[in-house]
Amino acid sequence: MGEGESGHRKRAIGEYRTAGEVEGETPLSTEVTTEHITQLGADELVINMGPQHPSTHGVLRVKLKLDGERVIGSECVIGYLHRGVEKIGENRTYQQFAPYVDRMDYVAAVSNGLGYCEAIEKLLVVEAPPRARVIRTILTELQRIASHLLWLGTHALDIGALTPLFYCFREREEILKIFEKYCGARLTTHAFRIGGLQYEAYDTLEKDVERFCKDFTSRIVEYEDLLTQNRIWLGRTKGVGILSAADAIAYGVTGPVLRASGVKWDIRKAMPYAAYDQYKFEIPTGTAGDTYDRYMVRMEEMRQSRLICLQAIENIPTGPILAKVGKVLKPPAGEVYHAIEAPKGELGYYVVSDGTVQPYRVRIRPPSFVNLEAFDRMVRGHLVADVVAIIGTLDIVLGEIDR
Amino acid sequence: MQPAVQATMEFLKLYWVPLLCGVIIVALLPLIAGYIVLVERKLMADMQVRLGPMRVGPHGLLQPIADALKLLIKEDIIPENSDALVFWLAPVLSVGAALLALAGLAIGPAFQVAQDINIGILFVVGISAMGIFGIVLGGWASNSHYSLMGALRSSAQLVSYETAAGMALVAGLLFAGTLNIKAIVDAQQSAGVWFGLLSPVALFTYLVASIAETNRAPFDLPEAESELVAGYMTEFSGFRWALYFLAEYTNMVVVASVATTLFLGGWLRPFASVHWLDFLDYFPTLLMVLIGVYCLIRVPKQPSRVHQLFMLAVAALCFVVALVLLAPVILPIAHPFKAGILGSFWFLLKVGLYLYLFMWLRFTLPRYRFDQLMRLGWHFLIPLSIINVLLVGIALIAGSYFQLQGWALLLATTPAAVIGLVAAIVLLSVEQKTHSAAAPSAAADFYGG
Amino acid sequence: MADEPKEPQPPPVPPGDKPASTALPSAPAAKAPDAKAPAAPARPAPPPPKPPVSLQTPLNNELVARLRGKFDAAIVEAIEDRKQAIVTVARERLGEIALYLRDEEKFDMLSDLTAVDWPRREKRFDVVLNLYSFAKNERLRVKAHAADGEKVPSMTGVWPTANWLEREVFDMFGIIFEGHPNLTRILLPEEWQGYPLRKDYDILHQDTAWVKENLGIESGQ
Amino acid sequence: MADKLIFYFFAAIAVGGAVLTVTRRNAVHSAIFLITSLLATAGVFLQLRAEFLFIVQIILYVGGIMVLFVFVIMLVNLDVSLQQLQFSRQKWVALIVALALAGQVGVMFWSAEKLPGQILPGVTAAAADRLPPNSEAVARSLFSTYLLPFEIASILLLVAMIGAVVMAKKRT
Repeated sequence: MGEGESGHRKRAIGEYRTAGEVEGETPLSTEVTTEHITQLGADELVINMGPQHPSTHGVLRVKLKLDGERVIGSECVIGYLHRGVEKIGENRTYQQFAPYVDRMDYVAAVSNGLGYCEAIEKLLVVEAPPRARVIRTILTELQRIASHLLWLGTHALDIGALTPLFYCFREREEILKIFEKYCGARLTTHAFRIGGLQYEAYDTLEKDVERFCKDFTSRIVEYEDLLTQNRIWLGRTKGVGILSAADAIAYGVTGPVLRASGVKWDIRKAMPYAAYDQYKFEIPTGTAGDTYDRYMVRMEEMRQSRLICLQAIENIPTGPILAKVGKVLKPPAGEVYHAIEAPKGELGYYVVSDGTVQPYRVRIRPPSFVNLEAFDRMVRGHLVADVVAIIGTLDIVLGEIDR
Repeated sequence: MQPAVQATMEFLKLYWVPLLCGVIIVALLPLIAGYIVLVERKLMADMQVRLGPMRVGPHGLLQPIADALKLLIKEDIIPENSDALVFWLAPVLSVGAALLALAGLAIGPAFQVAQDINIGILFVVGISAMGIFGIVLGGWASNSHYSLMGALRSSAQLVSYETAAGMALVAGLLFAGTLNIKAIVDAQQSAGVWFGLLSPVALFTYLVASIAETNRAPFDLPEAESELVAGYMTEFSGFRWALYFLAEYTNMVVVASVATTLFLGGWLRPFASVHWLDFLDYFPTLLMVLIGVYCLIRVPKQPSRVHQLFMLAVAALCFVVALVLLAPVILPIAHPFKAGILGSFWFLLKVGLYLYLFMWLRFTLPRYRFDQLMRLGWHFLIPLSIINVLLVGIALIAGSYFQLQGWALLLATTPAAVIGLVAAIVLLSVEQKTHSAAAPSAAADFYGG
Repeated sequence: MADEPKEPQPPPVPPGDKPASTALPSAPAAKAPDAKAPAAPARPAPPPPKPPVSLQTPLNNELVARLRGKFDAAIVEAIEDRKQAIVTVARERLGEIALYLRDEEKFDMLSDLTAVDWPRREKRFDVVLNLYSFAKNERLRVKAHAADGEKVPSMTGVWPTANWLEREVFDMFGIIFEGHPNLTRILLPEEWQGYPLRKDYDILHQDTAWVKENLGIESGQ
Repeated sequence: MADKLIFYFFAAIAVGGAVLTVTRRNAVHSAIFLITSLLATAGVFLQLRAEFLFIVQIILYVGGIMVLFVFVIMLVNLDVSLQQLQFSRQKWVALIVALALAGQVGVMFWSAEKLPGQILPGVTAAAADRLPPNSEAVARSLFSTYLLPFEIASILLLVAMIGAVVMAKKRT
């Protein structure tokens, strides 16, 4: 057993696959196929995590093949929340479909809406007015903070720290209040419209955002006090679920997970959208690509988002909030792929138009779906307890994976 | 008939205190455990910027009763393919062992069920260790992987940490020179200093090991809800589940009582042999009066009349308890009960503080992973406690050589404690180094070997 | 709204300097007024009648030239649609073209793999790969046509991330990927009938069938 | 009278538990009955006022060894053992050996009444109250009279432990 175990470790930590090597590997299945999982050795055990397990973040089901408590294979079973969003999109007009996208990543609905609206705007070849773009940026960055807060709370809870969850929800509540004031909804906001904004900003938006940002610095310190230097937290996150940069790219992983592996890539910088080209912010990266680095990256991202919000409220341009797009949207035939940096990674919309009022095809590239693919690679050789940490660190939302 | 009645009377006259204690343990412990849960929830809520249970009774004071009722009338589910007999037996074993262990404990000089048992503390430790069967068998009988893994974890954890806990107790017992509970406390009274001060390292190791033994966070792996759903309790519901819960909280009380008895001076007030500190005898009264006054202040703020009355009743209860606590200090008639009444107060206060520490840790710390837990036990805690036993032994020999008594013994034990601390730091850093060099292997070795 | 190449880490554009300048549609004159002045609030109204204009123009940049040079007839078509490059390739040679794109042209990330159904076309499916190059900060869309039942080479050997994406395409369109290690349904249950994202898949069909089977009535609508 | 009743109560449980231990097919049930039997034996010790032995029996056998037993039983594959033949075919030999053993015990009981100074278990140990604590007595005899056997036993256990570790290491 000792040998096999060190083999697992080697694969988990040491191997840095370059793109060329990937091809040489024959069966690229990262999963335990069904017959594989039924052929069990003497000490092996298959347990089923989910879909009603408390820490699979929704209705994810993971089949784990264990040797003692060590994971030697895994298979994710998804689709429990499949609602056929892409098919619905083909049967709605462009505007009618907009609220549906909020239901995918339901903890970051604003980001979903932004991506969709911008994709359709691109398809229509129009641009949202500057005021709309700045307000979009503010709300999206607030949403990023809210999404990361939810992640932090649940991730810490999975690892057994009960208290950060409530601290995080306290701040998230403030953000949701701002959303509520802005558009009346807290979760599935449908805040934007194709061509700009649904609503004009309310009077004290700047003040609310500013107050939140002012408080937020000390609040982040509170979370970090509980976790960052904590011996147990370090033990549970350092060296757990390592994903090398080459692996991350090969598996198409994006967002904080990719950045924690050391790839400095953020669509907000690489291909700026909304009003991101006007603001100064850093892209935090990690080095080891382990769970701790992903934690640090997301913490820093929250700080950067706060900075973006502060810069944005300083100077919100005046002017209209909606470009002239007409009541009926009929984009000329053609297709467009537009991606934004959602809190969880690259959220892409590939929309094909045939010149009618309904999209011919809406393909949504969900970041969680692709990130979850790397799960098997990250989890092998670790213990059951780490499975939970790794699911948490991937920050998945099943509504988005299953669509 | 007559001789039988007479014999019964005789028996009762002889054994009324143990009988009373027994009845209290069996009848009231569920209630007490329920209120410990309430306190825990309230504390947790306070640390997590929320209110906790507020609905049932004023400030949720009746919540435990509502919970108990709910659990009692819940459907009793026995999973298919489970071993019905063992499934039935396991929670009973668990709670039985925990309650039986309480019999060996004394909350005051007289309040004890098994009064003249000369193996006192050994009895408590040994019997409470039997509770593991409830967990292991329950996990096995459920016929579920999660339960089985919880049970395996639990037994491995308990066996590992019992060694460390036992070694820590040995260090304390070296000072006492006896296993009898009453004699242990008497030894602390005559020494004038608590054994916890003489050997802080033993107190620390016992604290950590006792948290692990009772499966509390950060060592609550057997029931880690984010990994194993609820561990060995996954398939249990309703009353059986409540029994497990009761066993867990009773075990907490047991380990806290053992620590209090051996390390924190049992029912002695702080500095029991220093007479100019006798005014501390008024402290219990003062505390209860303060609580009562606080309740009175809260009365007008209660939302309804019933709540107000309830709050008044609580305040009145506090005042009554305060009076009872005051009586032995000022009334000469009640003086014989002084040690008993005030002693119980101090004992319960210490146990409460110990439990508070448990809870505080739970709210603050994340959970260990299983291999880390095993490593901590085998590579850190057990060596440390063994080293400590040696050091305490040397210190005692040195103490008797220089004829040190009471506080003066600190002269010998403090160097020992300092060396123990250094040993702890060295062990930790060595452990850290070996860990970073080698893969996590303790658990793997455990399972593999 | 800028998809055209930038430096990987562009310096932040100073505010006021044409903030969102970039995404002007280059070619089509008909649509040009619509988006020419993005910063200006008052823009001319879009032309009310929408003739079926095409925003697609042939693409002839260096990349396409290199591709044509290497694969010749396998590059069926190269167009640009709203500043986004689209290359259509022959299905049979998709595998080697993908390898070339990854290794030589540094398109090291497969952002997305999906399909579009055009039932009236002879080869009804477009398999669409959205590639991204970290080195060039550039996106490229590669398409391959496939008729129903034709096998498409699997991309799992080139980009491991294609694994689940291809399973999803199989799940939704029934396109078979040759060489995929585990081509099973991913989002829908194994026993699902049909492929929902095909255009001829009636959304009421499943519903009706379920109602008939489970409730014993004709239709739930 | 009460003493005797209590003794026979414990004895019955111990014997019954032992019988059930060897007859149950389910290994975990066997273990439970073995625990019952051990506990009843501990009860007999307690009745003899051998409190230290009582608690050692519980801590070592019930709390230590049996936990490991159950642990192992749960890890091994029980379905296989259920199908195996439980009793070997040498039952006649076994019966004869058992009878011989029973006869020996019977002879011992019978002769014990004749020997002076020997007391049957459960009869009484009235003076126990005034004895020093058992733990002390046990410790004294272990570390004085029986020091050599004690040390030999310790070394034997140490050797066994090292052997177990070596064997476990070899397997991996």
